Amino acid sequence: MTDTATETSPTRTGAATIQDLVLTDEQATLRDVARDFLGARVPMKRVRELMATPSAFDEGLWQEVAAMGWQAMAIPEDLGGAGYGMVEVAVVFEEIGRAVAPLPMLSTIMATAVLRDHGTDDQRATMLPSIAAGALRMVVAVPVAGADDGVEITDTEAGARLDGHASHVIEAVGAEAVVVATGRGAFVVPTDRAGMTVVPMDALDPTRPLARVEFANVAVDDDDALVGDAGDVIDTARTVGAVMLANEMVGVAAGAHAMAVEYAKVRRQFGRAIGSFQAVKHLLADDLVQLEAARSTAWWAARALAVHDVEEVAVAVPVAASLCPATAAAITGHSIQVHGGIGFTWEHDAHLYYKRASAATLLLGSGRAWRRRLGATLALT
Amino acid sequence: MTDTATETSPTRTGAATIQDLVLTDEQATLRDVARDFLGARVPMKRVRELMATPSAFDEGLWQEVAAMGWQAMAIPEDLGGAGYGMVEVAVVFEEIGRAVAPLPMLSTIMATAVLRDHGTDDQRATMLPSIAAGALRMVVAVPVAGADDGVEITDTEAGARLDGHASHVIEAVGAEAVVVATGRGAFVVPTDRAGMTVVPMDALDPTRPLARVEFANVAVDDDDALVGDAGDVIDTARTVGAVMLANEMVGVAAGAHAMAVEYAKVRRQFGRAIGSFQAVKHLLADDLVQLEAARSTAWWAARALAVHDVEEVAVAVPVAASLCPATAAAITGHSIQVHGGIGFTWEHDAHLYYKRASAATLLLGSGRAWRRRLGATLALT
Amino acid sequence: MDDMTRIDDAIDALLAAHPPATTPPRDFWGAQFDAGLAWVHHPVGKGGLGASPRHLAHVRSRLGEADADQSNLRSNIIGIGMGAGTLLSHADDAMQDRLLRPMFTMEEIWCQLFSEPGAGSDLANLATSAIAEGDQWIVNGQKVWTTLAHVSRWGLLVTRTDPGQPKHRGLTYFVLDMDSDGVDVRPLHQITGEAEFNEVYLTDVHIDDAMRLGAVGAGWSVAMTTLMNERVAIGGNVPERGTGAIADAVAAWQDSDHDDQAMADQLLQLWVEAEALRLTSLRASHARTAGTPGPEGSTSKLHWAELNKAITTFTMQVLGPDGLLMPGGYELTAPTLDEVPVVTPQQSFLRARANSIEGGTSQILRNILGERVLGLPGEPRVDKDLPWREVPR
Amino acid sequence: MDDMTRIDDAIDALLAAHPPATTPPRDFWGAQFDAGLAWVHHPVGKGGLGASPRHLAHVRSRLGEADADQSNLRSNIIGIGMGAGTLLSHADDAMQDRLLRPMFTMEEIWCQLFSEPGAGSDLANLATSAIAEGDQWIVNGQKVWTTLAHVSRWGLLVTRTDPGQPKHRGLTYFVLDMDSDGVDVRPLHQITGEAEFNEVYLTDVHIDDAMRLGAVGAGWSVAMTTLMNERVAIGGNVPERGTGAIADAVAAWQDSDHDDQAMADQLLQLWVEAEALRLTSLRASHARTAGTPGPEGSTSKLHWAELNKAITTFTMQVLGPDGLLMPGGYELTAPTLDEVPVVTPQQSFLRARANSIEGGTSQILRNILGERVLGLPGEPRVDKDLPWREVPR
Repeated sequence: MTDTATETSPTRTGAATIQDLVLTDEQATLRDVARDFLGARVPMKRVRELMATPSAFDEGLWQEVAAMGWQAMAIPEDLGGAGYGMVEVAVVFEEIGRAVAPLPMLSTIMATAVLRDHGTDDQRATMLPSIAAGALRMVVAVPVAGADDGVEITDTEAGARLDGHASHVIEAVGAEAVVVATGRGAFVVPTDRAGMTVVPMDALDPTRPLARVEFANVAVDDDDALVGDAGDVIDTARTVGAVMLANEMVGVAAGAHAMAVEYAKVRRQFGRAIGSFQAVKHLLADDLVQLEAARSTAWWAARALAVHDVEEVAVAVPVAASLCPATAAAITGHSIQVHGGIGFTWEHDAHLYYKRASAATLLLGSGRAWRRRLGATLALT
Repeated sequence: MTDTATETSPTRTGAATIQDLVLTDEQATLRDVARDFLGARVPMKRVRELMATPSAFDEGLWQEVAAMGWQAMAIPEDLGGAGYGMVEVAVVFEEIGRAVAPLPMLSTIMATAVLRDHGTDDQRATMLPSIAAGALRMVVAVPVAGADDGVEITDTEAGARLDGHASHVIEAVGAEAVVVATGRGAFVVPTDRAGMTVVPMDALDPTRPLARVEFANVAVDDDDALVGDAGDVIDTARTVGAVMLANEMVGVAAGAHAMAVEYAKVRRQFGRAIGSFQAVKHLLADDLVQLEAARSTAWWAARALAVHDVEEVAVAVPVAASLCPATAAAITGHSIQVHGGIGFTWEHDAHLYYKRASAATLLLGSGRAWRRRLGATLALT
Repeated sequence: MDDMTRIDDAIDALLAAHPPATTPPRDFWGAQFDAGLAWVHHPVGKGGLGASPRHLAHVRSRLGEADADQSNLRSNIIGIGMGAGTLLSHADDAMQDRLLRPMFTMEEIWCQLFSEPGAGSDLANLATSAIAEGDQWIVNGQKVWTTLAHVSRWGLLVTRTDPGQPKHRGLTYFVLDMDSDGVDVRPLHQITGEAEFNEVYLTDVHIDDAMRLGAVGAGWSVAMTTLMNERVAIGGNVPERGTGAIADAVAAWQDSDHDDQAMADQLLQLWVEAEALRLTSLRASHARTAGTPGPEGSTSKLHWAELNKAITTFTMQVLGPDGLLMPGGYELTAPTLDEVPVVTPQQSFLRARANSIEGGTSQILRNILGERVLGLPGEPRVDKDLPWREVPR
Repeated sequence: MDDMTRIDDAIDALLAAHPPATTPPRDFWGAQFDAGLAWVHHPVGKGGLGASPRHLAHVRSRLGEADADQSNLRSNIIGIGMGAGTLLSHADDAMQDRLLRPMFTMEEIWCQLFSEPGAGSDLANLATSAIAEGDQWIVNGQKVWTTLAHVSRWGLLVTRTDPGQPKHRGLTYFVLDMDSDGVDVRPLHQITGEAEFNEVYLTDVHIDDAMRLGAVGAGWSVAMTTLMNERVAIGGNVPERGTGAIADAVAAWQDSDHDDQAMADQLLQLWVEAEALRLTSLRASHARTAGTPGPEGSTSKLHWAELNKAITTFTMQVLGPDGLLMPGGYELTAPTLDEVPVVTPQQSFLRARANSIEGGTSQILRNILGERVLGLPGEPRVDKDLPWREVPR
C-alpha cells in the first residue's frame, strides 16, 4: 500500500551533497560527550538554581563550555573557531534541549551566523574570536511579530543615534552586545554603551530569559554597522536560530518522553504498571511517532544549512521550524499527563520541559508564520 | 475548576421561549414510532436494494410515509399539513439518519420551507397540500460552492426562458418540480416541462442521489415565480436543510457508534472482547463525547428554528451545521476501524453510514463555509 | 402547598428579614441555613426544607438576582458541595447539628483527604492506616492534592483499617479535626508557582470512633457518597455562551491585529466546540429537571478538560509575544480564602494541564464512559480479589 | 572483489546481454534471477549473490535507471517480498529450486493465507485445521483478506494442527497449491466496490507433508519469518518529496479557486507532516545502510496510515462539489494483474480507511511500538497459556 517510487537521491544537482540522516561516528561521540557533560554539570538541580536568577547564566559553566569549544563550533578556524558544521552544532543543541539547560547557546549561534554572513572583516576578526573564547556574549534582537517594537535611527550633529526598544530579546540579560535592526541597516551595539538598558522580562520559560533592550539616544557609527540589508541580517539569525531551536526541541521532547516512559514502567495503579494500559502506552507510542518525525526534519534542516543549499533550506527550515516546537509542546504536555498529579507540581521536572517547548512555539515565529513562509516557497497560498 | 456562573435562562427577552433540550413525551413517542417504522420498512437490506437504483426512491414507501404524515409535518394545518414544529421534524430526521434511509425527506423539507416563506398564496394552496399528501415531490437546487453552475433568465418574444444547469441537486432524480434561483428571482419549475432534463450524477453517498438539472430554453412565467429575492429563497432552503441534515447526522453517527459498541462487546481477540481494550474503549468513549455534543447543537438549532428566533438562528445553525456532519464523518470512520477488516467490506453496513456522513460534510456547505458565516455573525473574522 | 411555593415564600421571608445589601454575609448564611435554604433537599432543621434537589438551582438563581453573597458555595466547596451530603447520609444527628451550620456559614472550612501519592487514579489503593485503640483510632499516612487543607478545620478522611481485605474492602471513613496533634499541612506548589493544593502528613493522629462515618470497612461506599455529591454541588450551573476560556481566546483575538483566516478558523472551531459543550451541559440540566438523565450528563468533565487545554493553548498563540511571558513571574504563593485571584491567560494555560488529571484523569473518565455508559466490558483486573497487602506496588 | 563490485559487474553483464528495451519482461526477470540479481542477499543459484540485503536498493535503483521493468516486485509482492525469504529459511533445496525462479518471473503468483474471520489482529487465534493422514494433511477452514488469491498458483498457509496447545504453539505452515481440489476463492468487495481481496474456503484440501515449511507445531515462527520479510520487501523505497496522497491534495488545491488561508494552512500542515514522514523513511533507509537502525524504522506504517486518512479526507474538502461524487459509480469488480487502475481521489479517500486496519491495525502497531520499542510492559494476557480450544471465542 505504501508508495513504491524508486529510491531517490536526496540531493540536488548543483548543490553540495547533503549528509545522510545518520550521525557519523564523530558526531555520535560529540553527542555522547555533550550528554555526559550536561548531565554532570547541568543536572536538574542546577537548572533550577539558574532559572531562579534573572540571567539564568553561570559564567563558570560558560567558560567550561567554551573550553569544550561549543561557542566556537560554527566559527571558522582562522578566527579562533573550531570550524565544525551546522550538523555538529545541531547535535549539541539536541543535547541542550534534553537537559533543558539554561545555556545562552541559541543567541550565540545566531550572533555567530550574523557576524559570519554580515560582519565586516574587522568585526569578524575582533568579535568572532572573542565569542569563540567565551569572552564576548552577543545576542540578536529578532523582532517578534505582534510586539510593539522598533528602533529608529536619526542623524544628529554628533552622529547617528538610536532610539526605541526591542523586546523579547533572547538571552539578552547579561549579554555584552546586541545586534539590532533599524531602518538603515543593522548594528552591533555594546550593552554598556551610554543610553543602553537591558530590562529582564518575566519569561514563561524561566530557563531562557528574555529582555527588553532599550535604546535612548545611543550613539552608533560605521564601526558598529553590519554589512547588508537589516532584513537579511535578521533573516540569517532567524533561520539559523530556528534550525537550532528545532533541534533543541527534539531534545526537549525526547527528554520529556523518556521520563514519561520510565515513569510508566514503574508507577503502578490497579496492581499494574500504568504503561501496561493502552491509554498510556498508545499515547507514548503516538508521541514516539511524532518525535521521530520531528527529529527527521530537524536533522534534515541542519544538513541543508550545513551545505548552504539555498533551495533546500527554503523548504527544510520552515518544515522543521513549524513542526518541531509544536511537537515538543504536545509531547511535553503529554509527559505531564502520564505523570499525573506529580507531573503538575513545581518540584517535578516535567514543567521545565513543557515551558521550554511552549515558549519555543512562539520564540522565532509561530508555526503558522513558518507555514506561511513555506506556502510562499511552494506556491501553495 | 469548571465555571460556576449562575444558571442562565437559555432564551432571550423578546423572542418566543426556546424549548428545553429534552424530548416531550409526544416527541419521544414520535421518535419511537419513526424508529420502529424505519426498522421494519427500511431495514439495511432494503436500503441496499434502493441505493442500487438511480433514484433510490420507493413510491410505495413514500406513500406509507405520507400516510404517517411526515411530508406534512412542517405544513400548516389549513394547507393539508400536520402543523408540527421543526423540533418534531428534527426528531424524524435523527431517525432517518440512524436508519441511513434513502427517503427524499431533506429535499422535501427544504422545498416545504421555501413554499412556506416564499410561495405565492396560489402556490402554497396548490402545492403544499400535494407535498403533504406525497403526491408532489419538489426539490431545491441549492448552489454548491465551487461548482460551475448557473441558470440564466432571458426574455424572448414568447416570454421568459431559462438556460443553464444546476448540479448536485439533492434527491432530484424522479422529482416532479425543482426550485431554481436565477438572476431575477427564483422559480418552481416542473421537471416534465419542455427543455428540462434531470441527469443522475454518481454520488459518493448512494443512499442520497444527486442530479444535474439542465434547462434548455425552458419557459417560465409569473405563476412559476416565487416571492422575494432568489438569495433569500436559497438561504431559507439552506438554513432549514442544514438543521435537518445536522439532526440526521446525529442519527447517522449514533447508528454507526451503536453498531461499533455492540460489535466491540461480542468480537473477541486475544481471548477478550475487543471493547475491553482501552484502545477501542476510549475511542468509543471519546466518540460518545463528540456525539452528545453534536446532538446538543442539532437539537438546539431545531429549537431555535422552531420559534423563528432570528438572532439565535444566526448562531445556532452555523454551529450545528459546521459541527454535526464533521462529527458524524469522524465517528462513522471510527466505526469502520472498530469493526476492522469486515467493516471495510461492501457487504458490511459500516460504509453506508460513512458515505452518508462524508457527503454531508459538503452537501449544504462545508464546515469551513459555515464557520465563516458564524464568524461574520460573531464579528470574529 | 407545593415545594416551589414553600421555597419562594421562604426566600421572600429571608430577603425581607435579612436584606443582602445590609446583612454581613456570615449572618445572612446563618439565616439562610435556618430558613432551610442552604440545601433545600436537606430535611427541615438540617439546612433544608425536604424538597427535591432540583430546586437547588432555583434558590441560587433567586438569591443571585437579589445580589446575595453566595461565595460560600465556592469558597467552602468541599464542605458545602460534598461534605454536607456525606454527613446527611452517614453522620448521626448530633454530628450533623454540630457541623452543618458552621460549614455553611464558612466559620469552618472543609477539605477532602482521599488521594495519596500511591493512590491517584487508583483511589482504592490508599495506604493511610487507621488502627483501633480503645474507642480511638490511630492514623498514620500521607494525603495529597488537598485543596484548602491549610485553612480547614475539618477533613473528610478515608483510611485503611484492614489491609488483609481486597482493596475496596477494609477502608474506613472519618471526619478529621484538622487541629489534631500530628496533622502537618504543607503547601504543594504547582507549575504556576501557586499552591492551591497541599500535602497532609498524618503522624499518630488520634480520632474518636464517634467521628467515624459508616461502618468499619465500609469506607469505600461512604467515599462514593462524597464523590457523587460532587455532581450535585456543581450541577445546574450552565455558563453563559462565550464565557470561560473561550472568552479569553476571543478577547486575545480582538486585542490582536491578527487578520489571519487560518487562526480565525481555529478560533471559530474552538468556539463551536465550547458552545456544543455548553449546550450539552444545558441539555443535561434540562434532562435532570425533567427526570430523564442520559449520557449527556456524563461527558462534560472529559470534554471540558480536553477542550480547555486546547483553548488555552490556542490563546497563547493568539497572544503572540505575550505568550512568551509569565506576567509577574513565578511566585511560590498559596491562595488565601478572601482573595479572588486575577488569573492571566498564561496562568490559565499552565493551570489547564491539570484539568485532565484532577477529579478523574481523562483516561479514567474514558474508562468510566466506556464501561458504565456504553456497557463495554472491563479489563482483566489483577488486583481485585487479592488482599490489599499482597498487591505489588 | 567486494560485494558492490560483484553486483555492479553482474548488472552490467545482465543489461548488456538482455537490453531492457528489447527483452520481454519475463525473459529479463529470468535472466535477472539467473544472474543472482533477483534477491542479491540469496545464495548463488537461488536468485542471489550472497551479498548483504542492504544492496537490494542499489540493484533496484540501477535497474530503474536502465528502464528495466520491475513491475514483478509489485505485482507478485507476496511471493517476491515475503514468500522468497520464507522459502529460503525453511524450504529444502528441491522446493527452492522448483519455486523461486517462476515466482520471480511472475509465471506463478503467490498469496498469503494467514488471516481468518476470527483471527485478525489476533493472528495466532487462527482456526483452520490441518489433520495428518499418512503423509498428507487434510485442511479445512476459511481464510480472508487474501490479496491475489484469484490469480495465484501458490499460497503461504498457516494452519492449526494441535488445538490442545496454547494458541502460538500447535500451528503448522505449508505451501498450498491453489489449484488443489477443495480450494474455493471468492472475491471480497470492499467499500469502493473493488475486490482487491478474496475469501478462500478450504474444504478437505489435501497437502503433501513435503510441502510443509518448518516443523509440525512451529508454524508461528515460520509465519513470523514471512512477516519480517515484509519490511525487507518494501524497505529502501523512499518516495520523492510531494508524491503520494499529498500530491492529490496539492493538485486539487491548485485546480480549485480556493483562496482561503484556513484551508491553505491545513494543506501546509499536512504537507509538512508528509515531508516529515518521508524524511523519516529516508532516515530509516540511511540508518539501515549504516547498520544503525533505530526507532525511526518502526514508526512509518502507523504514521503513514493515519496521515493518509487525514490527507485523503482533506482532499475531498478541497474538491468541494466533486467530493460529493464517486466518478464512475460503484462497480463490483476485481482487479486483474495487468491492469494499472486509475485511482480517483474519491477512491483513495475510501480506500484509505483500510490503511489503519491492513498490515496491522494502528492499535496493534501502537502496542508493538509501546512494548517492543519503548519497552513498556504488556497487558495481562488471559489466553496465553490456555489450550487454544479452551479459549472463549
